[in-house]
Amino acid sequence: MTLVAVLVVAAALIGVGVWGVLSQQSFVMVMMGFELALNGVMLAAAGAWRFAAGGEPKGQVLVIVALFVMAIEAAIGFALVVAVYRRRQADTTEGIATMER
Amino acid sequence: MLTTLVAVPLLGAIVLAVTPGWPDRLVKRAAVAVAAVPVVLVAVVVAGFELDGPSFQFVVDVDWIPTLGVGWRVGVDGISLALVAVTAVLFLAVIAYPEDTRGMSRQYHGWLLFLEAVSLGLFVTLDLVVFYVFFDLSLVGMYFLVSRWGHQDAERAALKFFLYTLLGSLSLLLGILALGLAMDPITFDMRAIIEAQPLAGAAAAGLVLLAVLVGLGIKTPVVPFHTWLPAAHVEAPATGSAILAGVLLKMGTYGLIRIPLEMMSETFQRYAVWVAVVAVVSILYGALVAFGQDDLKRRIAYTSVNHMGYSVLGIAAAGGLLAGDEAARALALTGATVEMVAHGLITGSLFLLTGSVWRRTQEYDLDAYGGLSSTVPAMTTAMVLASFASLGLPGLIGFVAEFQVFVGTFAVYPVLAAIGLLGILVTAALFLQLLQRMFFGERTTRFEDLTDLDGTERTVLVGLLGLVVVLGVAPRPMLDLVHQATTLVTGG
Amino acid sequence: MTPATLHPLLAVVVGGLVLAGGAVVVGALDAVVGAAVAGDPRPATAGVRAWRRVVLAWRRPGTVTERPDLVLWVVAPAAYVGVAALALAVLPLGDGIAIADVRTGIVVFGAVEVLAMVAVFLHGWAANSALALVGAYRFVAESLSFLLLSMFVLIAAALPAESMAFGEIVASQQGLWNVVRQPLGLPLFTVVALGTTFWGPLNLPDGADIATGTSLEVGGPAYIAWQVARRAMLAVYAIATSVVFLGGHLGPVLPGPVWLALKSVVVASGFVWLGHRVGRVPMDRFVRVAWTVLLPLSFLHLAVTGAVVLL
Amino acid sequence: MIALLPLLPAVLGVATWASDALPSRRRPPPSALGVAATVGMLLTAAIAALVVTRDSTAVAALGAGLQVELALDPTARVMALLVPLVAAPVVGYAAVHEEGAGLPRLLGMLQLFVAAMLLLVAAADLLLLLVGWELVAAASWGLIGWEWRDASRPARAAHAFHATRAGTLGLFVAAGALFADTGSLAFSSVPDAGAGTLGVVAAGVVLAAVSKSGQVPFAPWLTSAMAGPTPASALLHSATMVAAGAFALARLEPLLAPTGWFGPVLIGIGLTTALAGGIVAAVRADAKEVLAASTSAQYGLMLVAIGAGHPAIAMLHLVVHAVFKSQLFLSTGIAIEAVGSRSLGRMRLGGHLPLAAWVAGIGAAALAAVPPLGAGWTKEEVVAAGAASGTVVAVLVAVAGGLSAYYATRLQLLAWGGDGSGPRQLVRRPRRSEHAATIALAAASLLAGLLWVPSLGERAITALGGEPPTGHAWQVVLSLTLLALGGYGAWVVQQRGRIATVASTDVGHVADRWFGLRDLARVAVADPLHRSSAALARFDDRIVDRGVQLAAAAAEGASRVLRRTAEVRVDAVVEAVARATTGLATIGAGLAERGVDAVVGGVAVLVERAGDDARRVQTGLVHHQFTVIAIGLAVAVAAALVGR
Amino acid sequence: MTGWPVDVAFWVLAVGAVWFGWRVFRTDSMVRATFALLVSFLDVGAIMVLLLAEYLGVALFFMMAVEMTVMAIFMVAYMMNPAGLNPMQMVHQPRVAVVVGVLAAAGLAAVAWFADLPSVALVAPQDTIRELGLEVMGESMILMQTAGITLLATMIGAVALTAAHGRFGEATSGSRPPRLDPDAEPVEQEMARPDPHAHHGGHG
Repeated sequence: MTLVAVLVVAAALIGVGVWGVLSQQSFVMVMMGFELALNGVMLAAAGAWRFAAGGEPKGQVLVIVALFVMAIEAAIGFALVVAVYRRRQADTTEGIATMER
Repeated sequence: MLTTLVAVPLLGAIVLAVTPGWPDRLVKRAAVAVAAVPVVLVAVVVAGFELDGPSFQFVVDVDWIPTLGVGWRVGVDGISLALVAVTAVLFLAVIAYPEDTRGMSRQYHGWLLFLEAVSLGLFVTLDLVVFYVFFDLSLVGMYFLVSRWGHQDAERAALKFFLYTLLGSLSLLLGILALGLAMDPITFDMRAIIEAQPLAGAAAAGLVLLAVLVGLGIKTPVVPFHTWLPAAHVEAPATGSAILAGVLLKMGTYGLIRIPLEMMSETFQRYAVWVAVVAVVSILYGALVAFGQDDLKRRIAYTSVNHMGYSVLGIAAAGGLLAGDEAARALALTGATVEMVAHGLITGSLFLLTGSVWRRTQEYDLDAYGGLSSTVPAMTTAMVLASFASLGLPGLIGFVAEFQVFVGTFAVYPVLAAIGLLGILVTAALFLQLLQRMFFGERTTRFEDLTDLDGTERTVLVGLLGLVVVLGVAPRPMLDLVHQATTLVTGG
Repeated sequence: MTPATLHPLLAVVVGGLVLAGGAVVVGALDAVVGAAVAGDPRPATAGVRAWRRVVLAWRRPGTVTERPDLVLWVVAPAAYVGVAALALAVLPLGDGIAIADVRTGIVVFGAVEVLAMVAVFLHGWAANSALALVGAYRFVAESLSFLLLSMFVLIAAALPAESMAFGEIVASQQGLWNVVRQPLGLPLFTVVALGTTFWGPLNLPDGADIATGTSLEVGGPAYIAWQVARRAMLAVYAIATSVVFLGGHLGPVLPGPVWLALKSVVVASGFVWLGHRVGRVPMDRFVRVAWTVLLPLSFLHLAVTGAVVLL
Repeated sequence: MIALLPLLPAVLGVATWASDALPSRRRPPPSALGVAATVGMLLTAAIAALVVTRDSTAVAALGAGLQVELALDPTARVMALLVPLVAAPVVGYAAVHEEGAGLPRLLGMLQLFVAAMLLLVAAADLLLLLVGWELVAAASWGLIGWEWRDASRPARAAHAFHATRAGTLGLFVAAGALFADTGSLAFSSVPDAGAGTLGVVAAGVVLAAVSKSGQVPFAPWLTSAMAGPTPASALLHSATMVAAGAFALARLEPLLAPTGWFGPVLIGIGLTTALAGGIVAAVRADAKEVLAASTSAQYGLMLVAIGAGHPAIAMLHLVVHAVFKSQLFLSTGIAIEAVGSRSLGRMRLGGHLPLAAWVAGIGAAALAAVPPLGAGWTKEEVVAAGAASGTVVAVLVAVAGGLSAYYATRLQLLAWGGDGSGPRQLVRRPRRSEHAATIALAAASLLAGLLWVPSLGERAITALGGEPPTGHAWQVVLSLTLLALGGYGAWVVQQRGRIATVASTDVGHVADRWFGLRDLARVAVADPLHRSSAALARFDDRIVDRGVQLAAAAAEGASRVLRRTAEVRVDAVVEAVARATTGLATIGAGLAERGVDAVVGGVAVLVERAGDDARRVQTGLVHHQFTVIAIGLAVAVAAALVGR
Repeated sequence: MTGWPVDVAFWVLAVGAVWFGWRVFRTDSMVRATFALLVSFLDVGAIMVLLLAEYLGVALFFMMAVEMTVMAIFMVAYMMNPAGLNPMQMVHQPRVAVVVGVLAAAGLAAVAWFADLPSVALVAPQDTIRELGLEVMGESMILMQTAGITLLATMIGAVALTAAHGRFGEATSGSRPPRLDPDAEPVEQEMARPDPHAHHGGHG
């Protein structure tokens, strides 16, 4: 278990997340993609904290920040899903092509 | 003590904000009552202030963000105390003064109290970050005051004012950050920074100074950053203008004393002469442009540029040398401070008067008036007194300030001082002409039946102008108070 | 105190025994207390008679729904037991005896409650049946409303110990048990316990009004497994309660584990008694009370405790 | 004690003015006010006497390292006594002479005027001097603009205020220089100042004094100050406002003389004004303005005396001048009221008002410096003093004296001439108290004749701390001759009947307009000021402000353009290219053989696809935007890596 | 913690995390997808525990379990056949997505591999939790405060967005029924309002 190993795993998670974000039509699935990517980010941060930062507490704080981001993303994301569904009856990205203007 | 000073109006504002449905008269009374508290507190502070004591007194120091060295630090020296006093008084006057609140009495007084809290806070805080926060909050308060209760084109003027001065405050923020970060450990404690002079000799010091000067210069305002002033004043309600001119402008000059003069004295000294030049330009330019205005309020607004110019000149003179001529430089700085106080009281009352005029006639154009003095003797008397105070007649507070500024400056920049003197001449011209066009000569038929000042207006104006006279005849207490600080600042 | 751990193998054995035994004991208690409450002249025998019902249940076939999610259906009870085991692992069973008395004990415990929620949801979901899903939803709503509460209570318990490890928490009760020191703690935690095991008054997901909800479609061994899992969890909660509030293994004369066992049995019987005495709370009322009364209450509890600790 | 000197009249003045605010029935009658004011003035005079005898001083710290000092030196003592004594009859006169609503205001301001002047007199440092200086000017502004309904009067008041304030700047400079050098503002610290500072101080004081005393080039303001009511003019010209300049010079002369140029400059200015003022006075057709011009001329003489190093003599001349000039004004006031006009052409009142005529005659004689009146003696002394610094000076002073004789005679003949060519009946007959005031003053100037008694004159000079100049017979002869010539000339011209109309001749016209000085003031100062300020105001609105607005507009425009290009141009361009290429392809299909065709076609297809893809960027679909973001990030990272 | 068991555990968990992460987007059953994601999170959490960031790992369990449950409910609410009872494919630009994803992963991995990262090992064992606590309650207090405010704002914002009745009336006002086929213009009629006396028809 080395830093590189952790980071590679993280990279893989992020990659999968990005793939999901780009390929999925449903908002909820897109959000899951984001979550996965953030998952990788957190892993990377933790790894860096452990191996590269000598356990500097701020490293953990960084992870916590990532957690915050994820929570906020989820909350606002779901809220938007609901709102958009109410307004536009849309649950897929194609459903709101009107963002063009 | 000082914290209470800030808290009371703030609480008042909050209470007003959350309690709908009070009758307007009750709201007004409440607001006046709240605004009276700071005056009392200030009186207590002044009484308890030791003239031979340390520079900053009544200090309270509570950490807020220790890692950034930000904290709730309050304390006053002679300079800030004088400004706090005039702020408290002026706000009481303005709140008591009648104004058309368009049925939003609660919000109106709420915003006023909010502004009062912010202004007092700005003058008492000893922390640069808090200073900056208040600096910006004052914009917010003013913006709503102008845009909601202003005249026809208020929205635009307010926005212009807001954006323009916000720009300035951003530039100021850069400077503040530079100062705070230059400290080791990082702190924004004014006393510490003054002690350490962090940027002395630093390469970027010039740039930082420039940023700070621009920021404060816009707020003050000095030529050429003054163009937001007339617009805002003309559209603002009279009380708003009174606050804007009487208190908010002081934030600029006060900051000028605190930050460049005290915290970067070495750098400031290098560029002080240019500041002085700008000040002289403001003095003359402001006076001349004011003379060219046919709009009552614009004319008075531009005199602010002129008067603030005196103040800036004094400050520049005080910072013009690192050593030597202490007496003269202290005198100049005292003059600058007194000028702020004087301008606060005088221009405050002038704008309140314009408010009274506006509420009666809805007319700012001087040519529309004439011979009013027979119909509204009281208003005439008040206006004449205020005008003479503003043009620096001895025996009124304005003269005390200007005399000290010029006499003090003469030791450092004799030529500039001499040139600046011409401003006094133009000011005299423009005010006498103003009086002549409004109150003397043939009475215009249009305003046959003006009602004279009513009871409240009289009381308020008597209060303000009374101060103008008393402090002009017997300036000793005020001067001692201010001088205590200025001598320390100028190393006298 | 250094985190006490048993040897892995021993740990597995102990853990299994405690869970199984706990399940059995709870079941028996349930029957006995139930009988006693019902005024049965010979309640003691009720425990024995209970076995007959188990056998009946074993015979009862489950319904076959259309395209159920078989995997999850199997996973759910297992997960439920698993998390119960996880919870048990962080609880000290005696002085220095624990499967893994980790430093983050209470956080783990919190995670357990959440994962239990997941497990129950899956259990209700997998059947692909309306009432079961309703039960699942109910449980999610229910447990979302007491999760915070349980965290507050546990944190409050951790404050005097200045550690999140249950071992420390026990040690901190050397002089005075938390049940006295934090009077609000025990009742609130009881709510959590009954909620997580959807027992008695809080038996909303498996309630009769929705035809036994999540376990509607399951029968036979699966049903038994599910019920066993619940009882195991209740046992774990009984242990946890006595650890957190009743000084765990602390006690004179007798060895620690015995004390813990005694206390746990008492607590467990208390739970089942409540289960028989208190009627089921309607869903909406429970949620409202949980958010508007219990949660603030628990917060107050936490604040007070913190203040006390600081002073 | 000495503080009472300015304080008492100030309080009285405020009180008098405040009585205006009383309800009309409780308001005191004018007579009562007048009496009160007169008594007040006499009281002040008594205090002044006490102060002089007790020789009391006062020092007060103003804070901020400034302190003010009240003290009387011999020169100041004279003024301190003179001011209230002259003021007393004037205010009494005013109370009856000027009826009207604003009387309390007038009397109040007159007393404040006196108060300010006394403050100025008692000042022993530049700060107080400056304060008094300004207050006097402000009071005169109020007095001149007293009848504010006529718009021209406030304007003229402003003119006076500005003219003298321009001088005040000199005092500011002087104060600044003195403080910068010595750290103090007291007169006593002037000797410690370095040569340079001394020069600045002297220049400042001279500027201030010259402007105040209506000397060239500021002289015109005096005539425009005539817009004020007669009593105001009387006071303003005799003992208060105008006197301040000469007084200040006289008081500071010992301190400032060390700068070599001080004396000569004063002599130069003084002589110029004396002659110019004399000529102006000789041609003016407005009675009061004649007197105004004569005032300039007389003060010119005082400046000469000061410049020649004899402030004592200047002060004596100031005193006698104060007495007879105030008396002349009051008399002229009677005449003006009598005919309801200020034009000399209409008067000739000798027949109607013999008493007034005789009294006025005394004043005129004094103005003409006819022996044995005190004025005559002081003028002779001035001549003698001038002689000390050059025969030319003496001669020119004598000439000025001749001029004064001319215009004095002219005034007397035109205003009070006995022949019947006066008006049929009078608009208003003078009241007894008006006569009383004039007579009192006339008596005083007769009394001044005692100065001719050699021992008394000498003692007066020495009492003022000067020593009598050594005069020569030829000077006396010369000046008396010129005097006689002047008087005779005036008489002759009057016989020809052209005396009133001199102003209409060309040279007279020029002189009448102060030799273009007034126009100069307007053209060189006022108009440029107005024009520049108006221009600047426009500049400020149009340009300075516009800069900001332009910046804002520019930013907005830029952003709009960018957005449009981003949205429209890209698509348009791509499509255009695509279409063009397809077109090419189709054309090519006809001409070229398959290979080319294929290539072109392929290119066309590619470009079309490129166009489509490029447009997809604009779909506004979230996932497309995500894609773009991802790619952009990748590019950024790559750039960062490469750029490393 | 060190030694081969840790390495084994790490790789098992790592593979699990990625595998389940991939499954998320390849399964028809939305609920499965959700819980696959949860498992992926749990794996990462476990890895964190292995990394001695116990608190973070467990906290991750805690948070993600809750969040995924909610997510599952949303799935059921907003997705057609959440149970994946009949196979379906709701993807677009699949090739682009794959390419970008792979590129991203590869790029990051390359960076991780080739960049010479600092290596300051944690001096184990030390009480990382206590340190974290002190950090959070001390130096990073401002950060936490900020985060707290932000979360508050988030809650308010979420409620505001989802509230059925807002300051500006019904949340559904102005919304339109779904277009039946992708290309058609949306039907120009309002959704049916919850309130009874909305007499224009249409259904949402």
